[in-house]
Amino acid sequence: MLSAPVGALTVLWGAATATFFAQLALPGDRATTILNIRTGQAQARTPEELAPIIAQFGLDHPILVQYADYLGGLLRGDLGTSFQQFRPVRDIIAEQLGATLVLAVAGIAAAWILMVVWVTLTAGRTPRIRALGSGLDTLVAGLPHYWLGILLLLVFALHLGWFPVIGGSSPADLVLPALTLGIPLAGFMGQAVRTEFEHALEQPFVLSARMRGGSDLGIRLSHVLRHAVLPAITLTGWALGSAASGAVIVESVFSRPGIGQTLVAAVGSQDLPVVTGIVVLVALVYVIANLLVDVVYRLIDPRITA
Amino acid sequence: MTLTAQETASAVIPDADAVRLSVRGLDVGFTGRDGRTRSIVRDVSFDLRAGRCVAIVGESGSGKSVTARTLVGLTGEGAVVDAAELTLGDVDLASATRAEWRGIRGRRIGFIQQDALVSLDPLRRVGSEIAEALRLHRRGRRAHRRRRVLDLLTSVEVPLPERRARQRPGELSGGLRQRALIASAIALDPEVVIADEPTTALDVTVQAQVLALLEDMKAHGSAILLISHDLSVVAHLADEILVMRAGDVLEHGTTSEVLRAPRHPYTRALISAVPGAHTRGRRLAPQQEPAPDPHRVRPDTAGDGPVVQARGLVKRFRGGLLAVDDVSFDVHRGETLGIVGESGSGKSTTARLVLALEKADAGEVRLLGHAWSTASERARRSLRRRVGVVHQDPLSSFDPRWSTERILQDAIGADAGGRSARDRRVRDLLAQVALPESVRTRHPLTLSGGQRQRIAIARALATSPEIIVLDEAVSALDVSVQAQILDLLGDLQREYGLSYLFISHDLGVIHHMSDRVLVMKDGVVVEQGDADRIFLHPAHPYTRELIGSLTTLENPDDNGGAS
Amino acid sequence: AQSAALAEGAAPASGGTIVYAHQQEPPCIFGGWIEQAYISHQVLDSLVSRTADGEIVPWLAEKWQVSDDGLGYTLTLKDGVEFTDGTPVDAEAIADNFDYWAAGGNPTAAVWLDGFYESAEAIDPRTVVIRLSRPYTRFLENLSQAYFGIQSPHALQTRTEEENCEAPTGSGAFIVEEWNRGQDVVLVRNEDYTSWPADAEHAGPALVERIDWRFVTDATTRVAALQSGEADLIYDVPATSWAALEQAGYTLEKYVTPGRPQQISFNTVQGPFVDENVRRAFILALDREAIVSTVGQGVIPYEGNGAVSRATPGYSADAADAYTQDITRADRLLDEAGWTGRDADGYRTKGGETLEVLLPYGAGTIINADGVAILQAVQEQAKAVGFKLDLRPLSPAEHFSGEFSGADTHDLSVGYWTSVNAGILYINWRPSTPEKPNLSNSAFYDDPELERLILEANSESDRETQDALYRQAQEYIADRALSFGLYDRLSTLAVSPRLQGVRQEQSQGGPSFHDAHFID
Amino acid sequence: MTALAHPSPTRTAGRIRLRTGTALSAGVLALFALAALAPALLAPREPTAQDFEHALQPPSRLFWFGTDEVGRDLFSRIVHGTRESLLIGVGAAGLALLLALLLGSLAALGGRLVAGLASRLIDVLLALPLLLFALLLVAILGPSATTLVISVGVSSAPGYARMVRGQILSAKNAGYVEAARALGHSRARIVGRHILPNAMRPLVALFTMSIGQSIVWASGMSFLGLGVAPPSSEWGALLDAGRAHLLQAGWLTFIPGLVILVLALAATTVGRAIQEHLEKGEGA
Ligand SMILES: Nc1ncnc2c1ncn2[C@@H]1O[C@H](COP(=O)(O)OP(=O)(O)OP(=O)(O)O)[C@@H](O)[C@H]1O
Ligand SMILES: Nc1ncnc2c1ncn2[C@@H]1O[C@H](COP(=O)(O)OP(=O)(O)OP(=O)(O)O)[C@@H](O)[C@H]1O
Ligand SMILES: [Mg+2]
Ligand SMILES: [Mg+2]
Repeated sequence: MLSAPVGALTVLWGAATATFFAQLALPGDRATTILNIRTGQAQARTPEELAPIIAQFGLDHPILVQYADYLGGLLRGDLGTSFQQFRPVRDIIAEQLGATLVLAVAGIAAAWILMVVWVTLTAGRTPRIRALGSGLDTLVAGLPHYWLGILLLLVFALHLGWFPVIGGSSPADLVLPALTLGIPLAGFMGQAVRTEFEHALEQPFVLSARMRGGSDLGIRLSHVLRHAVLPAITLTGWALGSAASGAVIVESVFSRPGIGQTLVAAVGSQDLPVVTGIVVLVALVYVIANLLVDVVYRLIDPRITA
Repeated sequence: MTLTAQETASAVIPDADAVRLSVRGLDVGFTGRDGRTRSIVRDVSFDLRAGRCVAIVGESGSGKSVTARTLVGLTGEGAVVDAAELTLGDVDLASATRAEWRGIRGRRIGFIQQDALVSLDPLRRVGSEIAEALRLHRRGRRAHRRRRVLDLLTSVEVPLPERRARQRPGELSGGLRQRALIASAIALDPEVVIADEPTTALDVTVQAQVLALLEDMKAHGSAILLISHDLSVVAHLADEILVMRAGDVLEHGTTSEVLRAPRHPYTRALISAVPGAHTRGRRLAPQQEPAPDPHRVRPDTAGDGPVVQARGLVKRFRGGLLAVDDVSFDVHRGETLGIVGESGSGKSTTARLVLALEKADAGEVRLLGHAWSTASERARRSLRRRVGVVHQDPLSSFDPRWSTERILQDAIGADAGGRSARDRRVRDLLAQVALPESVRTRHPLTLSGGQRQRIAIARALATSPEIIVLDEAVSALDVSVQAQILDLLGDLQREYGLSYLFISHDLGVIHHMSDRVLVMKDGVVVEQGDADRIFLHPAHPYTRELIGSLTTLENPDDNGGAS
Repeated sequence: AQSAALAEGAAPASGGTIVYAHQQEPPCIFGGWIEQAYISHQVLDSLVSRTADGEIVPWLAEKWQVSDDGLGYTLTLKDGVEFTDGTPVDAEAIADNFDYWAAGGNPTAAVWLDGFYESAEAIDPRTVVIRLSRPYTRFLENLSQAYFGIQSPHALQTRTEEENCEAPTGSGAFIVEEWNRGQDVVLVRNEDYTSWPADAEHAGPALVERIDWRFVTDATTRVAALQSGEADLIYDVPATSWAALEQAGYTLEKYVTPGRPQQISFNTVQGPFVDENVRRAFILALDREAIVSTVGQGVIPYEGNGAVSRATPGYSADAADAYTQDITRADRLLDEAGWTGRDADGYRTKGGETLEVLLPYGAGTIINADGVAILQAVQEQAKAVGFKLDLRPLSPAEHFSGEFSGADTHDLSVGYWTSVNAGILYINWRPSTPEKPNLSNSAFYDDPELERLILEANSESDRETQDALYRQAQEYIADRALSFGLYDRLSTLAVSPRLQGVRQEQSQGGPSFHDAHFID
Repeated sequence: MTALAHPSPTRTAGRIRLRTGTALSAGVLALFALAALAPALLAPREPTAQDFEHALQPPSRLFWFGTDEVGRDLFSRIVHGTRESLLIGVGAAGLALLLALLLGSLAALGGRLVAGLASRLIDVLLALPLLLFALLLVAILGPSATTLVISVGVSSAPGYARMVRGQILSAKNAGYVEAARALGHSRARIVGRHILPNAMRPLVALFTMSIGQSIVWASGMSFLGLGVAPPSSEWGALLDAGRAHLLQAGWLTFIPGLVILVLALAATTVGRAIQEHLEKGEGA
């Protein structure tokens, strides 16, 4: 449905427009907020105080003109300049989105590994093991990120010292944040995959593979898994697309940079170009993630067409 | 079967008639959830010899597949297997370990599963499915395996093997899929081949090819266990026949003994229930009187004219496929029009056009003298109850949330009067299609294919229609039940003057039922006429080919030339 | 002057990187927010520095002279100091900075200059004269705040806003090397540093090579980072971790910020608190000291004074002690004020109207978790005398929009304002007039008498008299129950024993790393 | 006679276990319901009653779940917070599903234009970060349970809407719809009796699952300072408030987290059981 570039563009335009206008509903006056952030105070401001800021950012132009300017910039690939950081929004996002995507990809990878191992081991076994398997899926799917993150941090970083508490950008620093993000996701994917997995296990081709002399584990991995992973792929696309929102708590606990934090700060400081820019780029990630999902879908199940 | 030189060499049977697999006193049961063991198969004994074929026949659920699966140690979860003897050559299967079983499966025993169309992994290439057996048993390197796959596909007469090996099962027709499955089962030249219903759901032409293939394998020294519920199929291949019912072996003898001089009444019933040319106008099941339907009145035959009038129907699907091309026919009151043709020839599409479930690109259908295909759906709605339909895929035609009872009540609708009248009607309908009361509360999903098909028929009858479109309505039934249903349809027609549009790929059924026959190929009607005329004096070459490949019971001696 | 402070004995080991886990990340390094002051203090030198005992000592200004009328400040600059871009720190540069601040280059500095500053003029390369429109005795103290950090005018004029935001050019002990947004700012030693303040412990460039100024928002993570040795010191130590860290051998530093403490002021122009007695009753209902000592676990000091904190010169203990919990009196005052009825939940009513008051607060921005606990305790105690106190957390967007700062939006407002002296009173209590609105007056109490007191104090050159005037102003505020104190705002640090010489800079309490060094 | 011993794990044990699991979950839910309706029955103390003498007490016989920094009893607070938490969970899940049904049905059953617009809207909403929506909404409406319900509900709606659309589309093309048409049933009857009920089926499990998810989401909002106003003891807010004392009084964070987990687990388990029942039994 997003395969057409037109669809993708519509989504980007829609996201940008919705975000632009939604911010108009934010309380108070934008110039006041900008000034208050610069002083750390929260109070009303006099017109004299605000005049330079209004002039600087053209906040006195009619809103439609501002919108048209913004869209025009967007078409030229110019996302504008931050009201607070004075930097091009493109730079801000480039910096932060990368960090979030790295975390999201690592988290998704962790989720896949955990999910595949756990489902392969427990799906379609004795009722007791099956109950254990799906029970754990449900349990971890409901783990609050903060809770899980801080638990991992205290146990593995502080007490055992296996990983750093405040990481930088080395791979080891990514382990705990990725697990924090990945474990609940693994639970989610597990719930969906398990059903499919057990369904696929009962298909005649599985029996037919056994009749060729295949081993149980071999059949699970080489035949059954492939039939079961489609919902997990969808969830992966979703997780990638929603990384900005999903990772914000993890990033905060492990004090990593990230687009979510930037978004939170930008909404708080009414930094409209940053907010809109982030949303446009996040939507772009979403669109790309969906295109990838479609491609992977077709790789896994060639029966699926357009 | 074209064989490579190497295979021809190995095909020289070292010791013909040697016992490959021996079964004595096999009992199988399943332990249920309540912990009680239910006996499924009792006291089955037979020997599979090189170059010979043993067939097991019997109605659905009689334990044929269970017996077969037991021979490869895959009876199923909760199975309890007991046998006085169960040996494969020198191996005692009764004490085989998991690893030993894995070594036996595929290498010494090739198994062609019952559900051929879904027994290949739909996501993997056909080539790798076939190569899997080689890979699992470590036969050769990748390149060698690939060559072997192509040889195998060639040997099972798959055209363009290079291309087919790269395709996925879904891209292959049923017949090709069945052959690919056979190729994967015989990849390692197993000494024993088990073929469970290898021809069900195949067109007659393809069915004949598959049987020929098995015949060839037999000729090259394989010991074959053939399983079928269709006596006419086994008649040509088997040397010995076991007749099973409800887990018991009723009769065991050579093919000609069993077919010529059946000892057990069940076997006799089975033979006589096979529809065909010789059964036309006869009841197939020996029993009961025709059951009159009290809910029906005989329609007045005044205003005769065709009840269905189809003119120049054309249907083109997206992608340009011409599924139905200029099809015209009439169905008269009290008449059965049969439609035969290979898979994909446009039979179902024609039926759907007649039912106005699909919009024709050209042409018109008139129904009971009314404008039909050109009318609005609103206008059609009032007429719809006078046309019944049995869909080709009954399961998907039932709302999965609904029980049998609710499905039938929904079809009966308000016109059957009060609640108790409706309940009675449901019970009568179930009785008519020979279903037990107990299925009332069951969901179609939990019923067997045959039972589902009968519910679909009951639903079609529920509105007391004057015309019924039956698309493969009896294909999932075993002969005895099929006989009952065909008898029922015949009775209703005689009694109330119903008209049928009867679609089947089973020529015997068509010949048994139809007054007139329409032969379709690639969306075109190649021949149309009186049933006997078509079957006895086919005019079109395609019809001739079709009828030529028909296997019938009438010549049981004419079995494969191996022995 | 600085040579006196030179470390005697062995020179401390030089080099290494300090990992400092700070809480919040500002949008720019230099600006009017305290988070910016903390970090720009490392990069920019100010004209003067404030010592622990409140004395003003030379920094970029070597000496100074105040004219007799108190309106002219003649500052003599250190010789040969250069900004890190090579331009000299001369009188012209200082004058340019004053104009830059006043024009909004630093809005907080602008507020401090507002009403006093007139002009800055370079007399010769080393002499600059600042002219005030009215005397302001503690003017130089204000200049010790990092809002008044001196930047290279050349950099301000020639570089982009973005560059000046990311890496302001000063003459300080450290230079911004890199800012990994969302993670850390890396500061590198200014090898050519010559302008350390007079209260520095050693002469010469900073001892450590680098500072990794990390942003670690989660308090637990910060403490864990310190305990695991990944951070050498952390900012804002949670009260609950205080004792444990102290026991484990960490050095804990606490700086009580002068200026306005964490206080609650009443809306005196609308709602129930127009009535002075209702205001009094509210304060009397609370046992603030018990609340603060319970939640603060002895770490957070109770502050009764609603005008300035105990660390502020001229602090009035009397104003702080003006109210102690007296429920009987509170009840009586409310009865007298006509709030005699009770509704189903036990809240007082008058004419069918419930005694319901709204307190919005910036959640996570100015009120941290401890603060929220304290406010909830206040809520519970106010309930005992019949106040229905609604707490309304404000998201940062709401908070900074100023939407909840108007007189018609709330009954109570909570907040602090750091400052080095009681001059904050003028900012917080100057009456608002149509020509010269004062939107920082959160009680909306426009009283010329109070203004006169404060202005007189600000201009008074005799310390004793000045302090007395300031005290009078505080008591005036307490008497009228315009505002009451809750607790003192703290700047806290927990420092690893390996790291020595970290000072808390004495105008706002941030860390100062010039003297910091590792020991083995 | 030789006996082939096939591994035959008895299902019986598992079935009973599964049922006890469901029963246990149902019991837990009932307990939560009771806590929501009549918290005073279960809670030994007032949720806001302070006791400075007993601040930050670890769980004990007197204070089952310990006390917080002003000596409020965590157990009582959790019990009294149940109503709001359930309201958020059920409300957000319900709102999400309702919106999803609306959008999804429009996108699947509407005319060309309506369906196209609805589908695009779903796509755009999906592409917007949930967080933005939550942040904006809280900034506009202020933090409250209602805000949480709306923001969590609306932000999870588009994902569900897409599911609903898919479900309806596949139900629309199902054989039973055609069979119903062949029986002469009206379009309204077909949509009402077949398409919608069948499309709805997987939503039961989804609903119960998203109850837990919504509460988890709400706790995330509290983490970002966008939760409900104090002194509410909504669980997400409790979880977040405990953060400040994590190292010294971990129970203040871990117990509310556990409670959320237990609810999520119980709701999902019961939801699955209902779903299974619907799949087997007569559709409701
Ligand atoms: N794994 C199993 N567990 C329990 N019962 C089973 C199992 N497999 C088969 N059965 C039962 O054993 C009986 C025989 O089944 P089987 O599949 O052998 O029949 P069949 O003769 O092959 O029938 P069909 O012609 O329909 O294939 C049936 O009643 C079936 O329900
Ligand atoms: N909805 C559709 N869209 C596209 N192609 C279709 C559709 N329905 C049928 N076809 C194609 O039209 C052709 C005729 O199909 P039809 O179902 O009528 O065959 P049939 O004779 O009933 O075959 P079978 O015996 O397998 O049921 C086939 O090639 C089929 O793939
Ligand atoms: Mg079978
Ligand atoms: Mg068909």
